[in-house]
Amino acid sequence: MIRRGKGVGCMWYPIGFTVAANPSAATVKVNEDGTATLLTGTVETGQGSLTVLAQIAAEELGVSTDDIHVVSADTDTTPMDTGAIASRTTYVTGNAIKLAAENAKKILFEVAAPLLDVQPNQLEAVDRKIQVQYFPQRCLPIADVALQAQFVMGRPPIGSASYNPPTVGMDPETGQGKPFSTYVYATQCAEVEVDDETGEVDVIYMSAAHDCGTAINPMLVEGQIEGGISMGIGFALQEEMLFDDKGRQLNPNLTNYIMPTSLDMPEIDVDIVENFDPTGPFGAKGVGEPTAVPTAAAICNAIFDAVGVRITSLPATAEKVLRAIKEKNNSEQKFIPAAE
Amino acid sequence: MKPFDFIQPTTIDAAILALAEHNPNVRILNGGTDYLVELKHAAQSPGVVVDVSRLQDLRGIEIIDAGLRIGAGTTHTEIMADPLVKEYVPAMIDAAHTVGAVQTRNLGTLGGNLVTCVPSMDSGPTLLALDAKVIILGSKGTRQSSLTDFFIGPRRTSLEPDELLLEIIIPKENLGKPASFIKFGLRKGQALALVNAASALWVEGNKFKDVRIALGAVAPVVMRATKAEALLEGRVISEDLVQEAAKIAVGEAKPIDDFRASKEYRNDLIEVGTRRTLQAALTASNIKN
Amino acid sequence: MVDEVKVAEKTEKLESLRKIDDNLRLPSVPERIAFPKEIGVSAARMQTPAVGQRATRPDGRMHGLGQTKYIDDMFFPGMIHAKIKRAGIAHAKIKSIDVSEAEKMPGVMATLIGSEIPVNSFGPSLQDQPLLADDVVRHAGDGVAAVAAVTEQQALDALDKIKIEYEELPNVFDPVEAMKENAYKIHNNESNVYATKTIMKGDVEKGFADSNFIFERTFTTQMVEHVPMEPHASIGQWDANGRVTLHSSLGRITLGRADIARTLELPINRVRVIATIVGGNFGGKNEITTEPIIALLSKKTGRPVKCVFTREDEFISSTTRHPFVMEYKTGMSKEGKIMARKVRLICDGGAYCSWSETTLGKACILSAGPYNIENLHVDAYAVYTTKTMTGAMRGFGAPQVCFAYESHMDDMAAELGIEPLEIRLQNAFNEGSASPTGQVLEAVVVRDSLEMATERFGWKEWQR
Amino acid sequence: MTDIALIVNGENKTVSVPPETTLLKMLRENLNYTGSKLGCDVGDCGACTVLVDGLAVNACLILAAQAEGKEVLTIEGLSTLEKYHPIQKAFEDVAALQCGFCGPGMIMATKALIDQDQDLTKQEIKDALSGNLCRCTGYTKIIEGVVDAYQEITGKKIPATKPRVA
Repeated sequence: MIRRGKGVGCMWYPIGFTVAANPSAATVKVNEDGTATLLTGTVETGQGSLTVLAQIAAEELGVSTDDIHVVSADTDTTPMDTGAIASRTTYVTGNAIKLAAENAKKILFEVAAPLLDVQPNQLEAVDRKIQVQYFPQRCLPIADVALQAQFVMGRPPIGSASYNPPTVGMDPETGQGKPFSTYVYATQCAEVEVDDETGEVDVIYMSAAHDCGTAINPMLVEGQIEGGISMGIGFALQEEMLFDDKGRQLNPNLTNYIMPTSLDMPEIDVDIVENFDPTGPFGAKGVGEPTAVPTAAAICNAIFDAVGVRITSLPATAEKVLRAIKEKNNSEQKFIPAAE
Repeated sequence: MKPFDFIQPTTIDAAILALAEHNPNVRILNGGTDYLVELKHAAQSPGVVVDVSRLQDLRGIEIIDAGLRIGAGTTHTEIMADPLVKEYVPAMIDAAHTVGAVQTRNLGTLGGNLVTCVPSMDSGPTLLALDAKVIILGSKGTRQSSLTDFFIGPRRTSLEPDELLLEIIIPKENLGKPASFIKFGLRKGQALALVNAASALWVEGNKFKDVRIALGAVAPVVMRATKAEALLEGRVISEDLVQEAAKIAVGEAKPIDDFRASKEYRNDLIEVGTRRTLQAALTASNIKN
Repeated sequence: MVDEVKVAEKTEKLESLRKIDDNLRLPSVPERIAFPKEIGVSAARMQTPAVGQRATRPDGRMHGLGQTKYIDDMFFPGMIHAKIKRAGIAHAKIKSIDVSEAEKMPGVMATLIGSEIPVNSFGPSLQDQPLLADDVVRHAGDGVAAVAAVTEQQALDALDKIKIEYEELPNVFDPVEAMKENAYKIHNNESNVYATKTIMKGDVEKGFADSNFIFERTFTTQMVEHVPMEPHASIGQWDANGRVTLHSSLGRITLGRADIARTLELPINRVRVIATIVGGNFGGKNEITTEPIIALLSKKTGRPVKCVFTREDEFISSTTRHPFVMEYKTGMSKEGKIMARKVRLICDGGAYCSWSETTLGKACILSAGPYNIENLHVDAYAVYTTKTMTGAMRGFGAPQVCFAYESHMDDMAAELGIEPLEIRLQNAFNEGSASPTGQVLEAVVVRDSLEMATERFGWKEWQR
Repeated sequence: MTDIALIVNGENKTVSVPPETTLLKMLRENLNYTGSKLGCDVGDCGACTVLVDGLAVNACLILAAQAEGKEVLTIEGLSTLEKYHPIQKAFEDVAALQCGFCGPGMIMATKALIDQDQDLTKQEIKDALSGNLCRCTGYTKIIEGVVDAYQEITGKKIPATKPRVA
């Protein structure tokens, strides 16, 4: 018989390394037509970080994402970066890029200010223009300013900067300290169907609400969450490296190491929790890792809700679930008083 | 892959000649979804590989006097799309559908699945439940074999190195026989069977007739649960009887304990699989009538 | 039955194909690179302000067109292929390695063993891992020798000819066993425990004493592989100035470069790492693997050397997710407030430290969950075992502890008769809550996320 | 060595390779079509999916010689200089691909599916892609991309999945 259940899993997760320095540096070069090139030492590993970082640089310079070209991942040409790890790219590298773009923008403002007859601190960069705050009618195209800066003033608008999240070391005895600059929060809910004769668990639906501060690119945030859920489902139900008694892996291949296929994925609804972190670039934090964190918890709680068994050892394979169901049935039978 | 000599005959006769000439250092390649994997891991070259994937005569599905003939080189995809299969042996479509994924089914052949003879093969149980025969051609001539005789052990069949599996025939009397296939794997897509099962039966009046139960991945080769069949034969159909047969089937199987599943769990699946396929075959029978 | 017509047609077609191509055979015609000349850009990429836009990815377009060059898609003139011999034995002393037969195999251009590597150790926190084991093998996937040959198959064939004499050492697979005093010490240290973390907040014993109910449960999790679709790959090219350029699937190039320079005893400016695009990381490509090995093979042969992991290499020799044993004890008030929690975490650290220390630290801090707990005590241990090493993987210990604390939460909710959502809302962090390490938390949205996810789910209306 | 004559992406080719060469190896190394990826080499991951005479197959599980005389279509043959293929466009628009390694295989499997010209459901799409493993996306946006491409190419609609609790 198919039994349905619902479960919830809630989590918190930090951004960046635990106490240890994990800096990023960046350089933003504004070209003479107002487009820009961004140099970063981070590596695109699929999450779309280069697009998100371009969006951050673009926002700071008041241009569009497409106006930014990103050069990355070459130690000879790009500045230091701790790398695509610890959900830190948007927050740490993003902050470095925002600061670098700010420095390049400063040059543009200094060049534009006399042309617009104001002080540099009265200017803002919006819609590919450098304009006077609260008096946007007075403006210059960013391209004109960049050209002026480079060829007339002899000041190429290039900015470099670095960022390292501020932390406070942990007390070795008590662990008290401020190991991370910021955290994100998330909840996922799972609906499952459990076949109580075979123990097979079918995750049919998941909802996920994740905080990532400002979502720089909601489409890519959704992609991270959906991908994290698939990894979470594998962790919850299927995946396990198995070894023989000599310590050699029994399933070192994708035939026998069971990871989710398209058929194993549920329908997913993703919500991004509105939040703004003042320490992040435009309020952003990160989303990479947390997406895979609460899935197994939500699924196991849904199994518990469906058939009343608590799986304490992952993965919750069909075999384990069935064994737990049988044990539960046996122990319940034992407690039935003889008189009844 | 270790180097080998490669022959691509254009006729069946040429293929048989090539097999005879290079016997025993010769292997047949068709879809390759299993054999190429084996070759990639092999420590030794097979010598000569004879590719029969171009032989059109090995393919095709048609009704002949003896029953439904399926060429050994017919792919799982072709089986799934075939109107004759759909009409006469729809359980084969369910079985073919569970073989690997689309890419595997487009290359993999029914004959290849049988010849490879892994205990968890997905084509075996349904064909065994329908008493399918195989036709084999060798340099000494043609022979016919039941699947029970054909399957010898894990990755071992009665096929000699110089023989070619030509076709699979589902006997005329079993065309349209209500049948059902089920497979339990570790996930929904691209799964290897932990246990698979097929049942075929006629209903005469309110009684079971000619019940066949076949189980896969529970013994060295795909097997019949003959005691369970015998229990049902000629008896009045009831849920309890089906349940009892399923329990008996468990006793007949000899599943292994491995990292994919324990023996105990496989036994549980045998019981559920036997029961569910019998029930589904009964339902199919009701719909038919 | 033979369909003569069909066969004939086929042959004719083949012949005509051959003839047409004869004309092409002499001058080599470069392959057509098929991409549309003019593709527009999505509106979202053109928009200002840029933040918040669903901007499409320029790299995504390249992926879809098949134009992205991953490491394995790069070929350099004269390039040869390297393969790594794996120990296949979990724990043993290496008595001798003989590569002489392998060197005589067809196509083989060079071999490399651990003792030829200038500094044969690396690791992000403890440098306890050899690039190629030269003294002791500590897990079955440990590399013991490398071969560079003209073709991959030749390199593989040569691996079989490498002779290694081992003296088996005791295996320790279970982290709990490995912690015991009498357990065999895998790294000759005083203990197999190589990292410990503690968090103490409030007074746990008093908290338990004040509780109405005490719940205890032990949870365990398994070893998991990252399974990036692109296996680890790198190409090394040594040049005349003694500089090495490595195209690599490494996810953190700056620190990787430092590790590579250290192992090769080269100044950092003589190492260039180019990562292009990584075909999936998830933490698994945050460490160097074969880069120094192929750098040295390139130096030996004067050729570009490529090494691509087989899927099996990927499983047995790259890092994995830590299995955890998690003992939870929680005191609850009868209203469902968490009064105190004590947690003991044992993290199976595998054969080498890798990112275990970081994983342990995060797991330790996060193990209480996003809940206000005044009295908390967490002890955490990372332990060597003779299994595939465990390292960074998406979540650094968080999925493990989250599985434990959230399962535990529902257990307690069921016992106390409180609805799972309610018990969470009752205990969740608020704005300004103090974390287990005493950090004041800001912009806390645990409750918002709980409410949003459950509302979207239809939690309250949901019927079985 | 065997001489193999075949059509790749609409062009006639003759290649001379050892018989044990897989179609994948030949495409990547002899013809420089590196769009098809080697992810597992045993037909589990689908990253090497190409079309042979219109059928999706794992190029790692077919010998080059078995493709003789056949028409092979790889990811490089999908778009032309003039036209961006709707599947590739749909995948780009919804950010279906993340690391992209599974992408060419996914797109070729999708092409084979849509070419069959049948009325599709979401479940059938999932089934058709179950031979292509992806670790980044959870398949969700990929399926979204397939749905968009299918609707764009065929003008048909995928039946909506039934809504959840009211």
